[in-house]
This record gives sequence, structure tokens and C-alpha cells, in this order.
Amino acid sequence: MIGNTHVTVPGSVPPGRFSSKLLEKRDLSDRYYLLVMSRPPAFDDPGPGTFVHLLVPDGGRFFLRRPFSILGCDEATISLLIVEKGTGTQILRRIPEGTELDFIGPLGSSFPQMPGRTVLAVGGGVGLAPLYFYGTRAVRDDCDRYRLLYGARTRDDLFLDSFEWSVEGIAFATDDGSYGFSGNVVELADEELTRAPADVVFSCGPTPMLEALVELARSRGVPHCVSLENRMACGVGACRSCVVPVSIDGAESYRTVCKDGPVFDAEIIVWNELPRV
Amino acid sequence: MIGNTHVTVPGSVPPGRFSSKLLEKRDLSDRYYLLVMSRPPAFDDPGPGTFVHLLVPDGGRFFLRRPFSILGCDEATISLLIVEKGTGTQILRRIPEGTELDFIGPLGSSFPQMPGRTVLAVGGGVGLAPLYFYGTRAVRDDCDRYRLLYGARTRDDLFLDSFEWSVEGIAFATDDGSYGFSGNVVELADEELTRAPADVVFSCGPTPMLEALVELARSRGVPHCVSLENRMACGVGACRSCVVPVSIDGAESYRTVCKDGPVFDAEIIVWNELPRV
Amino acid sequence: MSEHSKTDVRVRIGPVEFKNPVFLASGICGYGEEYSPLMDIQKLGGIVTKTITPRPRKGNPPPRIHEIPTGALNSIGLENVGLDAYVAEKLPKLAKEKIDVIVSVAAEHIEEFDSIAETFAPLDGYKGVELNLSCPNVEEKALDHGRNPAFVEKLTRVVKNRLVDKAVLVKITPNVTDIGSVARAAEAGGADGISAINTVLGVDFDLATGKPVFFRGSGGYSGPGILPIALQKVWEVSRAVSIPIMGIGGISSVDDARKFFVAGASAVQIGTSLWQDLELPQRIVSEFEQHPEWMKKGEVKT
Amino acid sequence: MSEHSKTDVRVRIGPVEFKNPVFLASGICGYGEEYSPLMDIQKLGGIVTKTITPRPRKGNPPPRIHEIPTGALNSIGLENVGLDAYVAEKLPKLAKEKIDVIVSVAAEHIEEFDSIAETFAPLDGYKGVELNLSCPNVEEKALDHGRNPAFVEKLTRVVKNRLVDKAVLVKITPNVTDIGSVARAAEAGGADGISAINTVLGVDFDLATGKPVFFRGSGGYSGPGILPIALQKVWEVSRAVSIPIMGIGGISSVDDARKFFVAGASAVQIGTSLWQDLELPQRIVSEFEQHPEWMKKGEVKT
Ligand SMILES: Cc1cc2nc3c(=O)[nH]c(=O)nc-3n(C[C@H](O)[C@H](O)[C@H](O)COP(=O)(O)OP(=O)(O)OC[C@H]3O[C@@H](n4cnc5c(N)ncnc54)[C@H](O)[C@@H]3O)c2cc1C
Ligand SMILES: Cc1cc2nc3c(=O)[nH]c(=O)nc-3n(C[C@H](O)[C@H](O)[C@H](O)COP(=O)(O)OP(=O)(O)OC[C@H]3O[C@@H](n4cnc5c(N)ncnc54)[C@H](O)[C@@H]3O)c2cc1C
Ligand SMILES: Cc1cc2nc3c(=O)[nH]c(=O)nc-3n(C[C@H](O)[C@H](O)[C@H](O)COP(=O)(O)O)c2cc1C
Ligand SMILES: Cc1cc2nc3c(=O)[nH]c(=O)nc-3n(C[C@H](O)[C@H](O)[C@H](O)COP(=O)(O)O)c2cc1C
Ligand code: FES
Ligand code: FES
Repeated sequence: MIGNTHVTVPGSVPPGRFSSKLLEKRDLSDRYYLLVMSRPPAFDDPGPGTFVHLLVPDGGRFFLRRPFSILGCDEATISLLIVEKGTGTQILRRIPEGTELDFIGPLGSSFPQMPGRTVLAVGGGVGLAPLYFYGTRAVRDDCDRYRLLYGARTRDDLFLDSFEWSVEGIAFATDDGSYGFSGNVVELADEELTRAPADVVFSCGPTPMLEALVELARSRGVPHCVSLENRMACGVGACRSCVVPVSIDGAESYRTVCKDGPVFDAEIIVWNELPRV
Repeated sequence: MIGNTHVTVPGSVPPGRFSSKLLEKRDLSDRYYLLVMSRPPAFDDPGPGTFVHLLVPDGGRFFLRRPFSILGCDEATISLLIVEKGTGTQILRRIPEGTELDFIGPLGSSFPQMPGRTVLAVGGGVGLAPLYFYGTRAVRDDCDRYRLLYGARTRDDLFLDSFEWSVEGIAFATDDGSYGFSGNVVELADEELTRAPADVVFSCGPTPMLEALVELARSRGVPHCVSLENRMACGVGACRSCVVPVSIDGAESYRTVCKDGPVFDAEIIVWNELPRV
Repeated sequence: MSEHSKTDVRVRIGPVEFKNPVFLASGICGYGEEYSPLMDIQKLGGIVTKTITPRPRKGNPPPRIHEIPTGALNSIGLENVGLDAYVAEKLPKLAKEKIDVIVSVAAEHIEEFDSIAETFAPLDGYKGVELNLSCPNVEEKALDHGRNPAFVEKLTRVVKNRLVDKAVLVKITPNVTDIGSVARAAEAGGADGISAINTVLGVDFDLATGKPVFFRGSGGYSGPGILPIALQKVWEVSRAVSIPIMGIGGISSVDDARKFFVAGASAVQIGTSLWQDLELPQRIVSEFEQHPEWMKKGEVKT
Repeated sequence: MSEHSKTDVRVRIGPVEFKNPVFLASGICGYGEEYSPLMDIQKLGGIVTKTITPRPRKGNPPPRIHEIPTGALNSIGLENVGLDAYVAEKLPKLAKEKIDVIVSVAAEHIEEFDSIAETFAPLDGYKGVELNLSCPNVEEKALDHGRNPAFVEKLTRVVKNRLVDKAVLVKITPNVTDIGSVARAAEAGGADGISAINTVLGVDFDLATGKPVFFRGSGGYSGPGILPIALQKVWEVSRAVSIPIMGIGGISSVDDARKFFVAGASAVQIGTSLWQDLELPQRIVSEFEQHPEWMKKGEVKT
């Protein structure tokens, strides 16, 4: 182990509450779909890593909004990449285009700008969204070089035919070897870091993947920014529902994923006490 | 007052539980609509006055089924005449044709057959359904002569353009005088009884109307069968939710609308203790 | 799964064995006969019939049922045919239909409970009794008694002494600070099992009249909205006693039923949800037959 | 309706007047600042800030929130910044934003409550305190104390004596047999008002693990599913005391809020439903401004 290195994460900005229209809904694969909604004029330019807290439009039957990272945002639209998980994401997949969507955002912290530096971003599953968003903006000199590795179960989850991958320098890994690198995306990251070092690692995805990446980044002495998930209620830091354990200078406390995160310096997270979500 | 006269009401038959398809949904007026569903082969021939206990198909959000009198039943279909009242009847109006409907029935008692006798039937609002059903079957010699008076607020609620009135000897009354007899249907009944006496009065409709008819039938010494409404849960006489107060030979007790009723001899009902529904 | 490969899901409550752990709750299925055209009640573990009292009761004035978005409120007021008519008319019918019956009884005084037990002791055609100490819809002191551990213990002992070879269950109220102490009292009195929970006290108002929807004011809250409370109370009871528990309250799915076993129950009773889903009890039986491991009482250790 | 024709919907609790009867409940709106970008908190009657304790509390391990079909369970465990940080950092901010604040406080011993009151006595920038004697998510004895009328009376007196010109509210638990006796004790101790109810004890299990969804097991049940219970408890309290009541629990519509007034409340607090409907509090204010007669406490006689 080379050691723990820290990185500073940009904090969250005050969010707004919006109602916008579902413009497009597109199935990308069996489990993945894309929601494109109109961007309300007052919706602040979101940093990559921030998310929206979306009400499932079902007559008030769902008490908790659902958090989704922003996949893309231009002047007219906000896009989300969603995987069907439980009832909420099932219903969202079924609502017709034109439906009004009630959400608050942008919420939470962003992946930091790294001017002049090289970034290796590692995404697993829907963890792709914020890293992809960063990638589409990296052209704006957020960093010098941005390599994005995306790992999925199988070729179908790469939706190569249904999605225009508009990020340069992306490489794929599939668990079953049906496309790209055969194996875990962390193994691919290991190879990549050996081939060409990076100044910082960004990551988002399933907890076991993130834990493996923590080890990898530490062993290479590279700082590591991670985006975490947790069950949320308010989404704005008020209810203390979504906390994760952190340790800073030896002092243990809780930080909210919705407001202090979702993007954290991986080194402050107490990984073995993270909740299952 | 000439005095109280009793009449015997046919009891309920064992019901079944069915799933059938919504074949047709037709708006009859602002508030009224017609549901036609497929008749399951095992669905017993229902007596006029019996009802079905229908689950509002909304993902289990409604805990109580809704009772609706049978308006018509032929070999292939069962029809219901429904007025939009609250959320349940609103949602029923919105479901698409083809939807599976879960119901139990036929439930409850029927209006009695009166071979050789003349019947004056008085319906107010959706109280029309069972009396109309009786009328369409009266040709089968259930009675000698069947006159049906239907009272509604206004011409629109007579849906003269959207419904094929296939009962002979029907007369209409509207509160606002926009069609037929101008005034309350009980006043029309009074006139009718003066014009041509009847052996029995059947009635179904709002409680104030029924109470007025009780007075009228008593004053003419005519027996009177009434169909009542009440809030229901089980629909089969098990839970004792839907009781109404009756007095038989001076002994007060409760009878269930779902199983002992909905059709009762009007003379046993303790009218001033009826619940508001 | 064929008839033959069905697994054993029998459940024992005191001296009595039931064919499976799924019952219909008291007050839901009347005296059994009403639902027989609609479902195979014989295939259930049994039914708990409507609570009967020493004398017939007229019950509360209507309206008696009120739907809310999370369940229902009721104010039946223990309308029932009374002990004599039950024994003469209802019980024989159930026995003829081969339905396994638990007789629910309530009374005001220990002496009355004793005489009910005395009436039932020589009878056949039922497998157990459930002492309903928890109906919120009556004026009498029964509910207060049901909160008093000393009374519960004494009462249970009196009844159990007369019904040695029957399952004696005590149905306790959730409307109490410490349900565990009431359950412990029942166990100490010799109860074979605890039934929990009865309805939760609740009220709703009609904004058009400015009055409660029920004549008597408050009612009993049942259905999905009480599920987390019922699980909580069963869990508390299971830590307080070691006799079997019948879990009741808000079950509207197979998963809901499973959760009661995790909470420590050995059987479940279906109430309010039967009104919308007549297949639910049989579905729970079938799924448990395919997964008998779900019947393991208490938390599954991972 | 124009600004000018707005009717008077002020509500008095003890020595303090609030501009209208709609508040955000403790634990929902943090220390106020979090929601200020999203709503005009100034337009509400006020907010009850997250319960603070003498020292900061870390709270319970995550997960802390669990959605169920009829509401939510939470297990926050009173995480808070502690008295000192609250007084130094949170309160001044709220005062600057002109938000009317009720400070929620909890402690284990009467002495601690006394010293909290002593701290607040000379301070400005808040209109009242709410003594939280009812949080189900902590190990300490506070909850048991909250069920003990003698303790409640003594505690209330100690605090009220120090905060003569503030509104002193006592927030009581529904998880008790006789909520009226606890409310009466608070009134006897000089409380200016009762806040009812806090969350209802509940639990849910994760069938994949066979364990409760929360580390600590049980949690607090809130949201629409507790509405009939909250109305019941407020109605009981209103028959027990004559001081104003803040009705809390399951309010998700203007009509729900109205029902609390029928039950006897003089104000309401919005909790869980804020998460989905950020406009609800303001909507209630507006509708009550148009119908001030809805504020008439108690059953409307017809
Ligand atoms: C900051 C953040 C960003 C996210 N970004 C994305 C994204 O871009 N695309 C995407 O598909 N998913 C994303 N998720 C996960 C997504 O929020 C959950 O998959 C979704 O809430 C599941 O809802 P459900 O009703 O389908 O599942 P259910 O399991 O039925 O939900 C039950 C409850 O658990 C909560 N829940 C379940 N899984 C999660 C989870 N992983 N994280 C948080 N809450 C959860 C739900 O919100 C709900 O309250 C993100 C989560 C967080 C915290
Ligand atoms: C035997 C019988 C026959 C009926 N026949 C017809 C018919 O042919 N056509 C028709 O339109 N209506 C009929 N009704 C009334 C119909 O059942 C109610 O209008 C309907 O249940 C209202 O449901 P909702 O969800 O729209 O109203 P809501 O007011 O939202 O319902 C709330 C609850 O009250 C119950 N409820 C409300 N009004 C009534 C009522 N009048 N009677 C019984 N329960 C009520 C509902 O079932 C539900 O449980 C009949 C009622 C009975 C008892
Ligand atoms: C309409 C109705 C009547 C009831 N009558 C009785 C009764 O007579 N005796 C009894 O012990 N419980 C009675 N209960 C309570 C139920 O048996 C059960 O304990 C409660 O409804 C909770 O279960 P659920 O949520 O599945 O309905 C009644 C419940 C309802 C809804
Ligand atoms: C996440 C959460 C945190 C809460 N924290 C507190 C608290 O710190 N102090 C308190 O008195 N009540 C607390 N409560 C209880 C609420 O103030 C309120 O009494 C309860 O949620 C019922 O109202 P509701 O159904 O509108 O949510 C909390 C509730 C929730 C859901
Ligand atoms: S969800 Fe409320 S603090 Fe994060
Ligand atoms: S609705 Fe159950 S008895 Fe009539």
C-alpha cells in the first residue's frame, strides 16, 4: 500500500423544486432505460455527480422520492439513466411521455474539476450516469485527460445499439466477456493504471466494486472520489436519513449522502460500516 | 292511513367469485355511465334487485369492494348503471375496456315475482337499475302489469339519446321539469296510484324519496318492497357491517343489506334510524 | 407441485394440531357458512368465528364500516347470536363442513367466561377457543380487563382448566403500553397461544357534519396500515412468551404473512384483506407448502 | 384572494401568538436552513426544529429510513448538533431569516431539562420550546419517562418556570395506554400546549436477511397510515386538557389537517408528507385563510 491520499469535493448548491415534462422515454436494454425531461429555465447548471430527487407520479402512493444522478443536461433537457430495481423504477418506466414530473435538484456534491490532470473514471451499472456526464463535459477543460471505464454484466447492458455513446476514450468490460474486456471493471482499471497512470480515480457503482477500487487506488497512491448511494427521504440534508459513516482525523461521524455527498473523498468513508442499499 | 301491509322478499342464493372482462363502457350523461362486462358461464341467473360486489381495479388501493345493482344480464353480458360518486366510481369510469374485473355475485335478495298482479315501480337516480332490470324481465310473466316511474334531477340524467330504453310503460319525472312530469317522482307515483291502483309498490332511490313513498304506500294500503343501500365490506353477510334497523312484531334488531337485503319489505324498516350513506 | 409432494406445514398449538398455519380472523368470516360458497375453507388451518358473548348482542348502530386510504375502521360492536344459538345452530354446521374451528368468546366477568367454558367443555366440533380480551368497540369493561395482567392470568386459568384438550388462545389488544406483560400473564395462566393483534383504536371525522363517522365515535383500525404495528407487537410478545403466537394485522400478501413468522409467530390470521382478495389465504397456504422453511419461527440468522 | 382580504388565522399558545396554525414537525425540517431554498418557511406558523440534546448525538447506524406502502419507518436516533452548537450556529440563522421557531429539546434527567431551559431563558430568536418526551428511537429512559405522568408534570413545571414568556409545549407519545393522563400531567405542570403525536412504534423485516430493516430493530412509524391513530389520540387529549393542542401525524391533505381541528387541535404540524408534497404546508395556510371557521376547535355541531 502506498497510502491514503485525499481530494476535495465541491459542495452542493441550493436546489430548486420543479415540475417538468417527460419528453422521451427510451428502453436501452432489458433493465435500463433513459428518461429525458424538459429542463426548467431556473434549473441551475448541475455539476456532474449531482442528482435529482424525483417523485414517482402515482397519485401519492410513494412516500419517498427516488434519487437519480444526472446523466446529461443541456439547455432544453435533463436526462436520467435508470435501471429497473423495484416498484418505483418499474412505474417510472411505464408512465407516458408528456407526464409532469415533480423533482427537486440539482442536489448534492459534484466530482471535482481537475484542470491539467488526468482522470480515470470507473463506473459499474447505473453508476455510469455521473461519470458519463463528467465525460461529456470534460471537453470544457475540466481535466486534461478523461478515461472512462464502464463495466456491466453483459453486452446487452452496454446498449451499444440504442444509445449514442458520445464520450471519447471509453472502454467497456463485461462480466461474461460478451464485449470488450472480459471480467470485472476493477481488473480493467488495474490494467489501465499500469498502462498509463492517472492523477485521480473517480468511481460510482455497486459497493463491492467501490471497495475493490479503494484498495486499488490506495495501492497506487492515487486520490479517489467516489459517489455513494443510500436510502433518502428529504434529499436536502434536513432529516438525517441518508447518512454514511465517515472518519476524519480519527473522529467518527455521519455525513449525509444527499447534501454532503453523494460524491465523497473515498478516504473518509468507513467502508465496513456502509449500509446495504 | 289505511295501514301497514307486508310482502315477502325472495332470499339470496349462494354467490360465486368471478373475473370477467369489461366489454363496454359508455357515458350516458355527465354523471351516469354504463359498464357492460362479460358474463362468466357459472354466474347464476340473477334476480332483479341482486347486486355484484366489484373490486375497483387499482392495484389494491381500495380496501372495500363497491356494490352495484344489476341493470341487465343476458347470456353473454352483465350491465351496471353507475353514477360517479367518489373516487371508486371515478376510477371505474376511467378504466379501459378489456380490463379484468373481479367481483362476487349475484348477492342479496330480489324483488318478488307477482304473477297476476300489477306493480308500480318507482326509481330515483341510480335506484333505477334493479327496477329497470325487473321491467326488462316482466315480459316473462313475473307480474301482470309493470309500470316504471323514473325520477331524475334533469333531462340530461334521463340519457334519452344515449340509452335504448327497452322497458314498456315507463314514465319520467324531472325535478326541474325539463322532461316528463315536472316535479318529484313521488308526486308522480301519487298521481299514478290515483289514476290506476297497483297491488304492490317497488322502490329504490335516495332515502328521502323512499320515506315519502312509505307514507304514500301506507296511505293507500299497498304493500311496498324497497331496495336499500349501505356501506359494505364482505358483501356476504359475514362481517355485519351493512346492517339496517328493522322491527318485526315489535322486536328491534339489525338485518344486513348485503344478504337479508337489499330488497326488504318496507314495513319492517325502522326508517328514522337508517344510516346516511 | 402435485398433491403428493406437498410438504408438512402442520402447526401445533397446545394439545391441538392444525393442518396449516393460515386462519381467518374473528369477525371477518362470520360463523363460517357465509364464505363457504366462495372458498375452500376446509383447506385452511381453520377459522376463528365471530366473537360470541353469553347473550346475543345487537351491536352498534350503523354505519359500521369506513374505508380510509390505508385500511378500514369498523364499529361493529360485537353483534352476535349469543352462546346458545351458536352452540345449537352454528357449530354443528361447521362441523358438518369439516372446517376446523376456533371459537372466539368474550364476556365481562370471570364467572361468565367460566360458564362459557363449561358449556363448551363437553362439546365436539371445534379445536380451540380464542378469548377476545381486546375488542375496542364495546362500552363494557372487557377492554380494560384485557389490559390488566392479573385479570388476564386468572381468566385464562379458569378457562384452560375446563378445556384441557383444546387450544386456548388469548387475543390481546395493541392499545396498551406493554403488551408483553399481558402476554406473559396469559402464558402464566396456562394459555396455549397468543393471538395478536386486534384492531388499533382510531377515529375519522366527517367534515360535512363535523362529527365522527361512527355513532360511537372511535372505531377499530385494521388493514395494511396497521401492519408495522402488528409486527412490532408480535415481536414484543414473542420476546415475552414461549407459547405459539398467531400473528394478525394488515396481512395483504404472502410476504406480509412471512414477516409475522420472522417476528416470532407460528401461525397467521387474515382479516380485512379478505374483503378484496378472496384467494389470499389459500395462496399463503400454497406458498408455505412450497417453502416450509418459512415457518421457522423467529429471526433467520444470516 | 388578495393579500388584503386575508383573514386572521393567528393562534395563541400560552403567552405567544403565531401567525397561523401550520407548522413543520420536529425532525422533518432539520434546523430550518435546509428547506429555505425550497419554500417560504416565513409564511408558516413556524417550524419545530430537530430535537436537540445537551450534548451532540451521533444517532443510529444507517439505514435509517424505510418506505412502506402506508408511510415510512425511521430510525434516526436523535442525531443532532447538541445544545451549544444549536445556540451558537443554528438559532441565529433562523432568527435572521425571520422564521418563527419552536425549539425541540430532549434530555434524560430533569436537571438536564432544567439546564437547557436555563440556557434558553435569556435568548431571543425563538417563540417556544417543545419537550420531546416521546422519541421511540433511543435507548435511554426518556421514552419511559414520557409515559410517567408524575415525571411529566415535574419536568414541565421546571421548564415552564424558567420560560415564562415562551410557549412551552409537551410532545407526548402515542405508545401508551392512556395518553390523556400524560397530557393532564403536562397541563398540571404548566404546559402551554400539547403536541401529539410522535411516531408510532413499528417494525419491518427484510425477508432476504430475516432481520429487521433497521440495526436497532424497531423504528418510528409516520405518514398517512397513522392518521386515524393520531386523530384518536388528539381527540383523547382534547377531552383531557383545555390547553391548545398541536395535532401531528399523517397529515397529507388540507382535509386531513381540518380533521385535527375537529378532533380538538388548535394547530397542526406537517411531517412525513412534506417529503413528497413541498406545497402542502402553504396550501393548508391558504385554505385556512379562506375558511377561518375551520379553526373552530372541537366538533362542529350540526
Ligand atoms: C445519489 C444517488 C444517485 C442515484 N442514481 C441513480 C441513477 O442514475 N440511476 C439509477 O437507476 N439509480 C440511481 N440510484 C438508485 C435509485 O435511487 C434506486 O434504484 C431507486 O430509488 C429504487 O427505487 P425503486 O422504487 O425501484 O426500488 P425499491 O427497492 O422498491 O425502493 C424501496 C425504497 O428504497 C429506496 N432505494 C432502493 N434502492 C436504492 C438505492 N440503490 N439507492 C437509494 N435508494 C434506494 C427507494 O428510493 C425507495 O425508497 C441513485 C441513488 C442515489 C442515492
Ligand atoms: C345494494 C346496493 C346497490 C347499489 N347499486 C348501485 C348502482 O346500481 N349504481 C350506482 O351507481 N350505485 C349503486 N350503489 C351505490 C354505490 O355502491 C356507491 O355509490 C359506491 O360504492 C360509491 O363508491 P365511491 O368510491 O365512488 O364513493 P366514496 O364515497 O368515495 O366511497 C367511500 C366508501 O363508501 C361507500 N359508499 C359510498 N356511498 C355508498 C352508497 N350509496 N352505498 C353503499 N356504499 C357506499 C363506498 O363503497 C366506499 O366504501 C349501490 C349500493 C348498494 C348498497
Ligand atoms: C369488521 C371487523 C370485525 C371484527 N370483529 C372481531 C371480533 O368479533 N372478535 C375479534 O376478536 N376480533 C374482531 N376483529 C379484529 C380482527 O379479527 C383482526 O384482529 C383485526 O382486524 C386485524 O387484522 P386485519 O388487519 O387483517 O384485519 C374484527 C375486525 C373487523 C375488521
Ligand atoms: C425522519 C423523522 C425524524 C423525526 N425526528 C423527530 C425529532 O427529532 N423530534 C420529535 O419530536 N419528533 C421527530 N419526528 C416525529 C415527527 O415530528 C412527527 O411527530 C411524526 O413523524 C408524525 O407526523 P407525520 O406522520 O406527519 O410524519 C421525526 C419523524 C421523522 C419521520
Ligand atoms: S435524505 Fe434527508 S438528510 Fe439526506
Ligand atoms: S357487508 Fe358484511 S355483512 Fe353485509
